[in-house]
Amino acid sequence: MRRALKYIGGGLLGAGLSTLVIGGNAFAEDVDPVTTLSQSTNLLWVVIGAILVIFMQAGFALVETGFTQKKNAAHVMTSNFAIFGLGFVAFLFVGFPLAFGAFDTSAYFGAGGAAMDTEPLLGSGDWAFLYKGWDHLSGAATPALLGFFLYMVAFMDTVATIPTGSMAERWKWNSFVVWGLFAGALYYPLFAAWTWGGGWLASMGRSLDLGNGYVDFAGSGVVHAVGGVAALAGAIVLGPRIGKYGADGKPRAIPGHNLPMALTGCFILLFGWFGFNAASTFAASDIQFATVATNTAIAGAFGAVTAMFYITKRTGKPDPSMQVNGMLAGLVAVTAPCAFISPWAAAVIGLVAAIIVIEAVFFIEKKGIDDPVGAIAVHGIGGTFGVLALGLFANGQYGAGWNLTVEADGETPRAITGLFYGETGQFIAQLIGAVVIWTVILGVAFAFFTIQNKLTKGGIRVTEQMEIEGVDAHEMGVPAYQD
Amino acid sequence: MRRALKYIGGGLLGAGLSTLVIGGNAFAEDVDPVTTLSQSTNLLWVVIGAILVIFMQAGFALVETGFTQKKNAAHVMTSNFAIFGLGFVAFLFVGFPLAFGAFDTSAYFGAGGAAMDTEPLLGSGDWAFLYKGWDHLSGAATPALLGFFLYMVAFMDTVATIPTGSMAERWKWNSFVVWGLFAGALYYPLFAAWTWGGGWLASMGRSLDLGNGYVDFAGSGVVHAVGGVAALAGAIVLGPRIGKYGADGKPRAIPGHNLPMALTGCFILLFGWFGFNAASTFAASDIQFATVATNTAIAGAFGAVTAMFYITKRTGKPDPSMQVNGMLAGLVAVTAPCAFISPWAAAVIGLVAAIIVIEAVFFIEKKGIDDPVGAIAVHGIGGTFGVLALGLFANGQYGAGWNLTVEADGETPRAITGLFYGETGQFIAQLIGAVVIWTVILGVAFAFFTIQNKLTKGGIRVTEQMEIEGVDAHEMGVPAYQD
Amino acid sequence: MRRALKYIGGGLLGAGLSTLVIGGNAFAEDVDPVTTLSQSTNLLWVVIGAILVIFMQAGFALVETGFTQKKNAAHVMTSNFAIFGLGFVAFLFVGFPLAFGAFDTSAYFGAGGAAMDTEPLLGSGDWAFLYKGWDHLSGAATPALLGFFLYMVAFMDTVATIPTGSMAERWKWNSFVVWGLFAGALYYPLFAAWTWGGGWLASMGRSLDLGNGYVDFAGSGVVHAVGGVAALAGAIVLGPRIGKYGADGKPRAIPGHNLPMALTGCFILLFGWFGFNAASTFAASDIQFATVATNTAIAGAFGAVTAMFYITKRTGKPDPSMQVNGMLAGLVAVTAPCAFISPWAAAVIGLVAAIIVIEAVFFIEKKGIDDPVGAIAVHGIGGTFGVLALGLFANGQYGAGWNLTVEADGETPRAITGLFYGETGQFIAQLIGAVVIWTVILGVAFAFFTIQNKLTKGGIRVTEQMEIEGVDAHEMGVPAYQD
Amino acid sequence: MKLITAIIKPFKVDDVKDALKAAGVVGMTVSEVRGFGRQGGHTETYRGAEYTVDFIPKVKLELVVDDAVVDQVLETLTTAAGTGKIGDGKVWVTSVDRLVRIRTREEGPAAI
Amino acid sequence: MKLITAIIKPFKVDDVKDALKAAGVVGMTVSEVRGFGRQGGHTETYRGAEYTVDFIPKVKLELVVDDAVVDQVLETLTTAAGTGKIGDGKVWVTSVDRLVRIRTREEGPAAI
Amino acid sequence: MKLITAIIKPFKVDDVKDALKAAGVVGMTVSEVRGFGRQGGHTETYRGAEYTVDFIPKVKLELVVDDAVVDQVLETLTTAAGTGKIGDGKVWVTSVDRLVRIRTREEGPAAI
Ligand SMILES: Nc1ncnc2c1ncn2[C@@H]1O[C@H](COP(=O)(O)OP(=O)(O)O)[C@@H](O)[C@H]1O
Ligand SMILES: Nc1ncnc2c1ncn2[C@@H]1O[C@H](COP(=O)(O)OP(=O)(O)O)[C@@H](O)[C@H]1O
Ligand SMILES: Nc1ncnc2c1ncn2[C@@H]1O[C@H](COP(=O)(O)OP(=O)(O)O)[C@@H](O)[C@H]1O
Repeated sequence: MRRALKYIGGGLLGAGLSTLVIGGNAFAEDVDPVTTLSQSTNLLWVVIGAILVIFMQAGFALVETGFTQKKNAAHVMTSNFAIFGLGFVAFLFVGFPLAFGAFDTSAYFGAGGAAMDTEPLLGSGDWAFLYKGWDHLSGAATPALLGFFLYMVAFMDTVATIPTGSMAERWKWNSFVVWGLFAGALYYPLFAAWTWGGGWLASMGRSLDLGNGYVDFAGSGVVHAVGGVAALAGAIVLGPRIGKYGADGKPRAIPGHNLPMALTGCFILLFGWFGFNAASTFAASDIQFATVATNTAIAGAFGAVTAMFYITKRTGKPDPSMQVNGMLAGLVAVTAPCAFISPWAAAVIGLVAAIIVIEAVFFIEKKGIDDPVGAIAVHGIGGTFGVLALGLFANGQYGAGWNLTVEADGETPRAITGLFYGETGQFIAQLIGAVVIWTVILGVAFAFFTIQNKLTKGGIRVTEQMEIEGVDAHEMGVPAYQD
Repeated sequence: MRRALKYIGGGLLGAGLSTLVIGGNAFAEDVDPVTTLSQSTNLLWVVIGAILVIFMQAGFALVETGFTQKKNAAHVMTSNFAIFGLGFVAFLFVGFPLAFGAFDTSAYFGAGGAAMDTEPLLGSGDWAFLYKGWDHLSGAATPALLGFFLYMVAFMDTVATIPTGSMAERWKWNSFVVWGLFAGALYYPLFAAWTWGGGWLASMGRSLDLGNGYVDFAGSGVVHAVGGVAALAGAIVLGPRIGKYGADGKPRAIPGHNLPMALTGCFILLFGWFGFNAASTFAASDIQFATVATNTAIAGAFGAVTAMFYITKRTGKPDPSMQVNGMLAGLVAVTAPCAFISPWAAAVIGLVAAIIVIEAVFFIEKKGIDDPVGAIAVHGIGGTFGVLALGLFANGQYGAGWNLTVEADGETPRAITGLFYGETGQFIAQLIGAVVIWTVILGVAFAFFTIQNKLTKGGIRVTEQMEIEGVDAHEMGVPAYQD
Repeated sequence: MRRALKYIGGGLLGAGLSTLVIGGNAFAEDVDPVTTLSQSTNLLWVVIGAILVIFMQAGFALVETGFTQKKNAAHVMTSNFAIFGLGFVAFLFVGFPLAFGAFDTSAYFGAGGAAMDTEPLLGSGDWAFLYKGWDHLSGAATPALLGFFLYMVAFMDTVATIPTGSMAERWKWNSFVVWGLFAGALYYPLFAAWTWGGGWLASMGRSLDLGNGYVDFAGSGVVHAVGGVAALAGAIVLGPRIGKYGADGKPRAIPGHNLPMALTGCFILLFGWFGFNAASTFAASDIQFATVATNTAIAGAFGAVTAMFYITKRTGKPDPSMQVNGMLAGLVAVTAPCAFISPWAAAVIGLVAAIIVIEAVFFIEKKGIDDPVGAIAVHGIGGTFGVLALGLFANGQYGAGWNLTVEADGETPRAITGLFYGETGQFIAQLIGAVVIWTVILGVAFAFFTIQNKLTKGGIRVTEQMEIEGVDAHEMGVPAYQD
Repeated sequence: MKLITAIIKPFKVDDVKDALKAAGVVGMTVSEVRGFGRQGGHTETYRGAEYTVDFIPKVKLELVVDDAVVDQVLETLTTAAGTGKIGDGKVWVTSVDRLVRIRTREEGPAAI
Repeated sequence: MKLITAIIKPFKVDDVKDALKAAGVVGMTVSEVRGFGRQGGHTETYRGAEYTVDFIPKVKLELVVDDAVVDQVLETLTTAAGTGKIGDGKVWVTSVDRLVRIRTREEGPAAI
Repeated sequence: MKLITAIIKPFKVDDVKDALKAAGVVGMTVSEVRGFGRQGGHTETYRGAEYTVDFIPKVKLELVVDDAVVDQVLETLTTAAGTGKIGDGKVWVTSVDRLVRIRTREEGPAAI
C-alpha cells in the first residue's frame, strides 16, 4: 500500500480530478470506463515517452561520433549502437528486478501495475537497497508492467552510453562489451534502486525528515550524474589519447571529424529529451507534463544561447561544439527539477548550467583527463548541478506528498520546496544524493574499470599502433567511410 | 468570452460530441471527469505536436547544409542550430505576449487556458494589433498556458530559420544573431498577432463581412510566407554569392555538398510537419486531426512526384534537390487549407504547388537573386499559394463559426467556403492577407536588413576573402569536416 | 456486420472494459462521451503510428545508402525518397480500395470507420480476393477513414522501398519509377487483401478450420516477406554488380561508403518500428500496445546482440553492418507475433532471427545473388520466420476471436495458439501464408521484373559504363557529394 | 633510376596493380587526381542552372624503377591500363638522381 | 618535353585552366594538396584548446608540354594564378625523358 | 635545384615538418597518397566476404630545395620519418630546371 503510493505524489495530489479518480481506482473494486480510459492513455504516454528516449541513442551516437576522429568513426558509432542491446539484455534479466522489483504503477495504469514483489531483496522498510521479481519475463507480464519496463530500460541505456564518449577512440571493443553488460545488470540499478525504486535515499523524507527525501524527477542524478561519474572513472583509467597533450603538457585540440553530424545528434537529443522528462509524469492525466516539457525547452534554449555568447567571449569564436555542450548542459540540469520549478527558474538553470559546464570542460582538460566529447562535464557536472538546483528552486507547487511524506500533523502531504523558498531539508536531501553519487557510485565505477583493466590481457586500452592507425581498421575490420 | 471562442470554431462546432462537451466546459461550473480527461488528452496532443515541430529544426538544418558548400557547412549548420535558442529567448520575453497575450485555450484545455490579458496592447475590438501578458514566466503559469507557448514558440522558430537558407554562405555570424533575436521578438509576432492572435485580419469576417476573416490553419502564410519574404529581403540585401553569376550574367550552378544530408533533412521535415499541421486542431477530441494529417501527406507526396516528373521533363534529369523542393512545396501549400479541403483537393494543391515553386526557383534566379536552397520559392511563393488555395478549395465542411463569425441571422455559424464552392468573401480575405505579407511584412523585413546593413561596420555580408576561403575557417574557427 | 468485426478480435475481446464499450458502440444508437473520447484517442494513436512508420522511409534510405558505394549515393538515396510519393499516389487511387475497400474500423473509431463497400470486387464470402471503394478521395471521407488510410499507405511504402536495397547501384531510374507505381497499385495490395483486408487467407479459420486463419499482427509476412521476395526477384533479374564476384566465382566484398549513415538509419528504423507494431492495436484503449512495444524492443535488442557475438565468432570482427542486419532481423521477425507472445519468446525470436538472417546473407551471396544491403535475408527470410514463429509461440492470451473465429460450440471465441502451446491449426495457417508468399507473390514479382526487363529498351539495368563510373553522374546529373 | 608517372582510369587501378606486381614491381604510390584533356568534360544541370564538369576523376601512379626495367614496366602498364577509349591517360618517365629507403637508409636501386 | 608543376590557390583553378586552354594547352592533371610556406598557418581554438593549422589548402597542376611552349605556358600560368598576395604558390619545371599515350601508344610530343 | 619527394607514414607528418622547419626549410607541399610495397596490405571480411586492402595510407612530401642543402634535408627527413619498421617509406631526388614564385616572378633559388 505504501509502495503503491510511492513516487506518485504528483499524480495523486497535484493533477486535478481525473487523477484523483485514478488514485482512487488503484484500490477500488469496480473500475469505471473513464478511469480505464484514463489509465490506458497514461500507459500510452509512457510508451510514447519510451520510444522518444530510445531514439536518443541515435543522438548520443551522432554527437560522439561527430566529435571524434574519422579513423575511429565506425568504432565510436558502433559502440553507441551495440550498447543499446548489451545494456538492454542485462537489464531485462538482472537490472530491472534489482531496481524496480517493488515499484507499483497501479495508481497510473490500474491493477496491472502492481509491484512484482513488495519485499526488498536487500534491506527493509525505509532502508531498502535492492529489490527482486521476474514476472516481466513470463506470460504473466501485464501491459502496464511491460510498458513501465520499456520506459525504464531506455533510461538505463542512456547511462550505459555516456562513457562511450569520454572513453572514445582508445577503448578495446571487448572491454566495452563487458561494461555494457555490467552497466545494465548492476551499475545503473544500484543508485536507481535507492531513489526511483523506493530505496533508502527516496525514503529520507520519512526516515530522516529531510524534505520529501531525495527527489529527481527525470534523472539529472539517477541517469546523467551516474553516467557522468562512470565516464570520469573510465577516462582516468584509460588515460588521454596519444597527442592530446603536447610535450609542454598543454592540452592540444583534436577537432571532431564531422560537426554537422554532431549537431544533428544534438537536435535528436533535444527531441528525445521531451520523452525523457515530460513522460516522467507517468500520466497523461497529470497535465504537469506540459509544464515539464516547456521548462525543458526553456533550459535547453538558454543553455545553447548562453554557451554561444560565453564561448565567443572566452575564445573569440562561437565554437559549435560548445553550443552543443551548452544546450545539453541546460537539458541535463533541468531534468531533475523540471516539474517543480517556475519557467523563469528553468531559464536561470539553463544559463548557469551552460557556464558551469564550459568551465568544467576546461578544468577537466587542464587536469589531464581527456574527454573527447565533454561527457564528464555535461552529464557529471551538469547533472549534479541539476540535483542541487531542485533543492534551490523547487517552488512547492507540485509533488506534494512525493515519496509518501507528510507534515508533522501526519495529514498534510509535504510539498517539495527549495532553499530559495525557505526549506533546507530538501536541499540537504539533494546534497546527500549528490555526495553518494560522487563517492559510492564513482567508487563502484572506478573499481570496475581498474579491476577490468588489471584482469584484461594488455589492459582495456588498445595498443599504441591501433590508436595511431585508428581503431576502425583494427577492431571493426572495415573503415567508417569508403571513397 | 468572445475571445474564449476565437479560433476554435472547428473544435467547438465542427467536431462532434466530445468537443461540445469541452466547449461547454470552458464556461461550466463543475468539471466532470470525462471533460477533464478530454482536456488533458488535448493538451498532450498539442505538446506532442510541439515536440515534432521543434524537431523540424533539424530538418531545416540538414536541408540547408546539404544544399550548400562544404567550406561553409559548419556555419550553415550552426546558424540553424543557434536560431532555435535565439528566437526562443526573444519570443519568451517579448514575442509571445505581443502575439498571443489574449489567446484563450480554455475551450481545449479547460480553465487553465484562460487568456493572460484580454485587453490588446495596441488597438481594440475588431481592430487589435498587439497584445500583452507575462503570466507564462511566473509560477502562476498553468500547464495549459505553457503547453500552448511551447507549440507557438516552435512555429516562430520555423520563421526565424527560413532566411538562414537564402542568406547562407555569405552572412556574418553576428548579423545573423541579431536577426534571430529580432525574428522572435518582433518580426514573427507582428503578423501572428493580426491573425492567430485574434487581430484585425482574423476579424475581417465580422468587421468587413469577408467570410470567416483571414484563415490559415497551420501557417502557409503566418509561418511560411512570412518567413519566405524575410528570406527574399535578406537575399536581396546580401546580393548573390561570388561566382553565382557568370560574366555573361547567366546563373551558374553551385551544387550542394551533400545531397543525402539534404534528403534526410526533407524526411525529417515531412515527419515533423504532421505535428505542425495535425496538432493545430489543438484537440485530440477534434478528430479532424486525422483528415489534416492525411491531406498533408497527400500534398507532400503529390508535390514530390510532380516535381520529379516535371524537372525531368524540364532539364532532363530527376534532380534530387528539386524533388526535395517539390515535396516541401506541397507541404507548405497545404498547411493553410489542410483542415478545410477534400483529399482530392490536397492532391491538386500538391501538384500545382510543385510546378509553381520550381518555376519560381528559375524565375528568382533569373532575376539575379541568389537563394542557395530555394527558400524564397518554397516558403514565400508556396506559402502564398497555400493561403489563396484555402480561399479556392475550402469545402465548407469544417471550421464553421471560425473567428466567431455568424451568418446574417446572427445564429448560424458561418462555414469556411472557397471560391470553387461559390463564396467570394473568404477568398478576398485570403487575398488581403497575402497582400499584407507581400507589402507590410516584406517591407518590415527589408527595412530591417537594410538598416542593419547600414549600421553594421562593413555591412552584414562577410568579406570577399572570407567568402572565397569559406566562412567556417573565418567565423567558426573550426572546419565542418576533418580528415 | 461480420466484416465490422473482422481483424478486431483483439480490440473487441482482448482489451478490457473500455474497448468493450467501443465494440458495443459501433452498433449502438446513442454514443456516450466516454466512448467518443476513447475513439478519438484510438484514432490519435493510429495517426501517431502512421507518422512513425512514414519516418521509417528515412531509415531505409540511410541504411541502403550507407551500405552502398559513394558513386551511387545520390541515386540510392533519391530512389528511397521518390518511392514514398510514387507508391503513395498509386495506392491512393488503386491499391487502397483493392486491399481495404471492405475494411471496417468502426469498432475502433466509431461510425466514421464504416467500410467503403462491403462487397468484394473479386470473390465472395470466405473466398474474397479483392475489394473496392473510393470514398476516401471525396469530401465524404471521414477522419476515421483517412486516418486508417494514412496508416496503411505507410505500410505499403515499406514494401515498395525494400527492393531498392537489393537492386541498388545498377537499377535504371525509369525502371525503378515503374516499380514504384506497380508496388503501390497492385503488388502490395494483392497479399494485403487476402490477409488484412479480410480475404481468403484471413478466413481460413472459418473456411478450413485452421486456427484463426492467417494471422500477422503488423506484417512480418504482409509487409516484410512480401517486400523481401520482390527484392529477391529484382536482384535475380538484374544480376550481380560488376566486380561482386571474382574470376574464381567467389564473392568479393564491396564495403558500404558510410557506416555511420547506415547505423543512423537503423536507429531511425527501430524508432519507427514502435509505430509499425504497437499502433497496430488500432486502439489506445487496447493496452496490449504496451506489450507489443516491449516485445518489439526485446526482439530488436536480442537480434543486435546475437548478431554481434555471432559474426565475431564467424568472421573475427564485430562487423557493424551485420549488427544492423541482426537488429533488423529481430524486429522483422517479431512483427507478426509481437502481440501474441510472452517476453521470453520475443527474446528467443530475436536471437534465432539474427542467426538465420546472417546465414541467409552468406547463403544468398554464395548462390550468386548480389544484395548490397541484405534486404532479401532480413525482410524475406526474417519475415517468413516471423510468420511461422507466430504459429509456434502464440500463447493463446490475446486475440481471441480474431478473424471472427469461434470454437465448435459456436460461442467461445477461438484463441490464437501456437504449436508450442498445443495447437497445430494456427501453424498450418501460417505455413500456408508463407508458401503463398514464396510461390504466388514471388511469382508475381518475378514476372513483373522479367517482363519489364524484356519490354524496356536495353533492359532495366544501367549500362556497364554507367555502372563503372557510377549511376549518380549519369542518371542524377549531380554527385551525392561535392568537395 | 627512373620515376614512371602514369595517369589512368580509376577502375583500372586493380588490374594495373596486379599486372605490375606480376611483372615484378614491388612498390608504387597512388593518388586520386582529376584530369582535363581530349576526353573533355560534360555539362550538367542543377536546379535549372548549368555547370560544366571539366575535370574527370583519374588515378595517378608513381613508381621508381631501375633503368633496366623501364621498357618492360611501360609495356605492362600501358597494356593493363588501356581500354582503347579516349581518356585512357598518359605515362611519363623522368630521371631520379637519388633514392633512399627511410627505414634502412639504403640508397639507389637497392632502395627500390 | 618538360613537366610543369604548379602549386596555386584553389579558387584560381578555373581561371588558370581557362587561360591555359586559351593558350593551347590540351591536357593537364590537377590534385588537392596542402602547402606550408611563407604564408604561414593560423592558430585556432576548439573546445578551449589551441591547435595550429600549418598547412593551407592548395591545388597542384601537372602539365607535360613541349619544350617550345614552356616559356609561354609559364607566362600564362603565373599571370592567371597571381593575386600578388603571399601564398600565390610556385611553379617548377623538370625534364621528361619519355611520354606515352596509353590509348594509342604514341610517344613523345605526339602523345601530349 | 632539386625536388625532394618523400613518401612517409601519415602520423609522422608533424614531426617531419617540425624537423625540416628547424633545419631551415621554408616551404613544402604535402598530399594524401596510398602506397603499395613490402609492408603489404591485409585481408578483411565484410558481410562474410573477403577483401584485400593492398594500399596503405601514406603522405607525400614535395620540397624544392637548393642543391647545397639536399644532403642535410635528406638526413633530417629520414631521421624524422624513420620508425625502423617496415613501411617507413622512400625519398627520391630529381632535378628541377626552373622554379618560379608566382607572386613575384622571382626565379631560381630566390624563389624557394
Ligand atoms: N599534357 C598533359 N599533362 C599532364 N596530364 C595530362 C596531359 N594530357 C592529358 N593528361 C591526363 O591524361 C588524362 C587523359 O588524357 P585525354 O587527353 O583526356 O585522353 P587520352 O589519354 O586518350 O589522350 C587527362 O584526364 C589528364 O589527367
Ligand atoms: N620549397 C618548396 N617546395 C615545394 N612547395 C613549396 C615550396 N615553397 C612553397 N611551396 C608551396 O607553395 C605554396 C605557397 O608558398 P608560400 O611561401 O606560402 O607563398 P609564396 O608562394 O607567395 O612564396 C606553399 O603553400 C607550398 O604549397
Ligand atoms: N618503387 C616505388 N616507387 C614509388 N613508391 C614506392 C616504391 N616502393 C615503395 N614505395 C612507397 O613507399 C611506401 C613504403 O614502402 P614499403 O616497401 O612498404 O616499405 P619500406 O619503405 O620499409 O621498404 C609504399 O607504401 C609506397 O607508397
